Amino acid sequence: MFDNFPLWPDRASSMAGNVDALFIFLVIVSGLMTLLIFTAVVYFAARYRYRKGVPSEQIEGSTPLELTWTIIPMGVFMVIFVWSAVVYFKMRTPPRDATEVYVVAKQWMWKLEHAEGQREINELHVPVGRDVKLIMTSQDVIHSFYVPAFRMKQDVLPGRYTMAWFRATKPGTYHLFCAEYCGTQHSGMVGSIVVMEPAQYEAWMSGGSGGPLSATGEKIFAELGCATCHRADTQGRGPNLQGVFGKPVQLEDGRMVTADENYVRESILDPGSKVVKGFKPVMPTFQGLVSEEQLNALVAYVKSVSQAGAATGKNAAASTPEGAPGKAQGSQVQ
Amino acid sequence: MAAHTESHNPALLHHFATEEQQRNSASFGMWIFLATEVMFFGGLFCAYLVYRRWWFGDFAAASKSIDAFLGGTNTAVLICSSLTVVLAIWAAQTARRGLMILMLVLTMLFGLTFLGIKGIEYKDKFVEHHVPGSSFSFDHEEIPGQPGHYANPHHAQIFFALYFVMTGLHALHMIVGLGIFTWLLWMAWKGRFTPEYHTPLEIGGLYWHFVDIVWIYLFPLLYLIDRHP
Amino acid sequence: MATGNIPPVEREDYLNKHYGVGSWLFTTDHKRIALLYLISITFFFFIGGFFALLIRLELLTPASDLVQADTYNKFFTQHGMVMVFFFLIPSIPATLGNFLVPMMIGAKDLAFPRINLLSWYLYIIGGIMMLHCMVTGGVDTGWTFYTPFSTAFTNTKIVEAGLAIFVAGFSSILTGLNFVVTIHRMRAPGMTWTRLPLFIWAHYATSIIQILGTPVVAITIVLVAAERALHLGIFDPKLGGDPLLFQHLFWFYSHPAVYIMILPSMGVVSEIIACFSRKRIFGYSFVALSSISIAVFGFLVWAHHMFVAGMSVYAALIFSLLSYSVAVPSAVKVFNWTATLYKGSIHYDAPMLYAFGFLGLFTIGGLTGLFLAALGIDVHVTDTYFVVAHFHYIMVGGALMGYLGGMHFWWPKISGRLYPEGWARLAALIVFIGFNLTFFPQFILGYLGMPRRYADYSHMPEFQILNVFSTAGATVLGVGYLLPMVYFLWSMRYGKPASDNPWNAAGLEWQTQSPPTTFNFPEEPVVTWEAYNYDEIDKGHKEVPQVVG
Amino acid sequence: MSDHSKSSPLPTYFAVWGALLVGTILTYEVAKIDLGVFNSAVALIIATTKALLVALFFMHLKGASEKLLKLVVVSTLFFLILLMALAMFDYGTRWYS
Repeated sequence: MFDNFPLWPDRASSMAGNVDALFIFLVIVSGLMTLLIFTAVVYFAARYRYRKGVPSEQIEGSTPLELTWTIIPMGVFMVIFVWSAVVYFKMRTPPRDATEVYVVAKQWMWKLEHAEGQREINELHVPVGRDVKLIMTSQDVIHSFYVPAFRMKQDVLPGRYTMAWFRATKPGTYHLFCAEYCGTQHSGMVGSIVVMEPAQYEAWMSGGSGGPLSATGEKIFAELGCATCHRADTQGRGPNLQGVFGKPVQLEDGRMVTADENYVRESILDPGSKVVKGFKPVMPTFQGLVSEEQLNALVAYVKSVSQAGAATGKNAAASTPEGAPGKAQGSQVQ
Repeated sequence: MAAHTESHNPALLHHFATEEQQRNSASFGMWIFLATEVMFFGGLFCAYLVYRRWWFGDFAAASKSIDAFLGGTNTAVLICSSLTVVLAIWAAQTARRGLMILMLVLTMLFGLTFLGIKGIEYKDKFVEHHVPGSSFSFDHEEIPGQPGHYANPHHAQIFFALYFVMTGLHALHMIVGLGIFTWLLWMAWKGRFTPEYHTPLEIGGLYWHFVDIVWIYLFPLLYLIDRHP
Repeated sequence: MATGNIPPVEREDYLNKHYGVGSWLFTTDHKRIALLYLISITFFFFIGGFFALLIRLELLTPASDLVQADTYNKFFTQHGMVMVFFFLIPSIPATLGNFLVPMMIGAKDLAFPRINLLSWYLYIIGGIMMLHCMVTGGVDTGWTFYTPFSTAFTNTKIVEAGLAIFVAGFSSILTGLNFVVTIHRMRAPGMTWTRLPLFIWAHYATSIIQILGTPVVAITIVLVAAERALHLGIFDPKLGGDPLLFQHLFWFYSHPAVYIMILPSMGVVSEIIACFSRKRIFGYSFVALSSISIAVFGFLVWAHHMFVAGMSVYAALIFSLLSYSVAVPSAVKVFNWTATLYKGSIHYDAPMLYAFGFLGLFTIGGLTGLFLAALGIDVHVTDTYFVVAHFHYIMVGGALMGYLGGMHFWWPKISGRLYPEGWARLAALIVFIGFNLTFFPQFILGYLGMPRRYADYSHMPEFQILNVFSTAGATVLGVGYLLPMVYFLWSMRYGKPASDNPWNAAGLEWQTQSPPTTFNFPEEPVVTWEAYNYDEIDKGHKEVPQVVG
Repeated sequence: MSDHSKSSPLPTYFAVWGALLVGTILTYEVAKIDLGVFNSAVALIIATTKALLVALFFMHLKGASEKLLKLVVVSTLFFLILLMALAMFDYGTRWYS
């Protein structure tokens, strides 16, 4: 699989070609620039080397020349900038209907969970030709999800989600690295991405799982008693979550936010910070009560009730008494 | 100014050509140092700005728990001390040694008053468990203007962390300033300052005024985020 | 071309005026303080170099077999911290700058000689703290201190290392402050701004960064220490903080810090190229202005270190765009140096060889910077060996080449002796070859995807061959760096005495004796000529420069 | 520098002192009125005015014979605002991606 002495990395994603093209362009541009400067230096150094009795000729400078070599590089730089920004925006905009994989990084391993429910450690199986969106967070320090063959890298931060996406184009096994220094076994935080033909992938997927992630999320949703307030009608003390995901939400203080993964996450961990208009800040925090994996499942669940419309929403509500979890803080009177 | 006055004044250092060059160098050096100080506090102001925008309500609630009257009094105290500093320099310029010493003493008294009031404020915060750390607590504090909405203690702790670092650093500058003014007072007592030579007084004054300016910003930013009932 | 006129009799100079340890430790003479700095930064250079060598040895084989991962992590952290804060940042400003800034503008000393001495003591205190920290356990966060790893996870001595850097930072601020005031207030009559040597312009620009950038990293370190001790939450996402804020504050200084390292080198190279091509610098005002614009634009680009860090894409866009603004003045400088060679009368003495080396390596380093500023490529190559190679081309290839070139150029002035020219040329060649062998393979490694700060790459043995090249190069490079130290020391005793102006150079510093007296000039010089008036010098001078083979 | 001027600077000093005290009381009282987002703006405007008064009259920036000191102040503030503005640009646009 790996050659002994490669000089070019594998090109195994839809993005790799874009990055390589830009890279080659830059190599040519800077190669020409280097050649120009080196040739000039070497030629001048040889041609105008010290000879007895031949004095140097004084040239003060030349404004047109200065302007030329200010403006031409500026122009070249702008071309590079625009091109690279276009590539960057492609990298940073996940396609809408991508398959989702939740990634939890911790010192020093990658925990990956498919939306379909398969869990993997330090290994990710994906099919060729399908868009895969990674929803990533870290349990401890900053890590970085790096797959050189996909030309893809994204830091994974604690306390929030960062996103990345790719579409694999070539079956094979590719390196997965942690690229942000994360402590002692940083160099051990490596894994592989296994890209499979769709048929093979289906076979692998059918290898069994505990059901889709959203189902796990639904179970947790019920266990934590969330459904008491977040009811499938307008009578709940909390907003109805159906159809909410991905839509703009107006907050109590007038701000508008999009109900994306990070908003759902923040609303679970720090419910008081962005309360939806028309509701009271009565929801307790779940900080420290749910693990990163459970959070992911909850996010997946909230997403699923938005996508499926009202169909999956009506679950056995009121199964647990309201306000079961929460911060049991004895209020300190001052 | 080609008037060569060297060897007349013992305060003229040998590597300077003229007294004017020496004085200009010293005051310019102080201004550059103050530029450094601006950026030193600037990092903190930047952090403050970021979190104030993120956690505005929590910051407002935390800010309300500080005694703004004490902060306001301290602002007035510092402003008075700035006045006494310029008066001390004026006294030196007009050869009023007694007045100069009086003004320097007053400046230091104002400085000590400031630190004393600051101490009361810190003590209050300590008693209320508002000092960040293991004993920190800020539960059930309502966010101003949002009844029933309580501040997140974690976010309030960030406010208090910034409050203590910023005012603490400011207080440290006050203490250094008092040290400088003790030295200036001693020099003034010894009669070293004349209408022609009082550069240390001027650059010491620049430092003192700068510390005053920092406080002029700290007061509204930390004490008055959201005070209306 | 060095002309070795033996000075008449033993003259009084700054070296022999006073004797004894006390005369050095309590000196306020900028030249003696420069030498104190020279000794101390050389010491730290070899400590940092020692770590570098250990790093390269470990990477010779894929497995982490020489040392454990935690030891390796300390190696690269301490290599970075020592080299950045205790060698590169003080390197040229504190030694050559300290020595030459007053002399070049015709002053007796810096404006604040005692503050100058204080800044050396601060440097030494910081250095001792850093040494103590390394001996008693060390640090393993990388020189970048990223939170929350540094504040909440590592068990190593962050606070002590941070404090060491804090103290050394103030030393750097005071040096910058001293330079700015000196350049504004202490210029000799006739030394107008347009007559200033480019070395001075470069140091002026450097000082701006030291004054305005350093305090920000200082306060950031204070916050890290406070966060670590009290769990304030300022950088901890669990408590409502943002780890990216640390990165913003850190890079606000640490990106411009690169220009603290490279700008003085550019100043040195301008002096050398003018002298050894016997020409005025082509486009003097553009070269001078580009130093200032590098310093100013350098503050606008910091977040290009954070394109994959989770920053807003729009911010990434702005910072990428701004990053090119700093590339333009750098390119302008390179073009102007090249144009200066045109129709010159070029001598190949050792300093000029270093300047050529600088030109080549800085060009490559600068151009690879374009790759990193380009958003789409940066995503792939950031945090890989591509970055490592790039910044070594700038900071070692550029800054260190300039430093060595400057040391050779002004050594006769500093020591009053000539170094052995043949050895010096050999060393320049060895450094150049060793450097490229060490770091060029790392560009390829980086594009292949080898992440930096990996103790162990046994999962990807295909990276070994390039790593072997790199380690081999490092050995050559090590020899290249030892050589100058040996022959400089040798020359202090056995070198031929240098004349006052062995290169027939134009600067004011060459118009006084070698080594200079305590106050530099017998009487205050009056300047009536432009910088780099080599035409007038070569016309007016009786002695024609000779090439010493 | 002010010591070159013939007339006594004392009236100016006391006037500035008075203005600063008034500014302090003003900022304290205004904070009690609900002006919405303008509370912060007003507080900063008053603070900046006070800071300018101190810098111009007490620190003699106004009477400084050369433009150099003003340049130092302006460029320092420029870099300070740069630090805040560019950092805030990231925070302001982060959630739109």
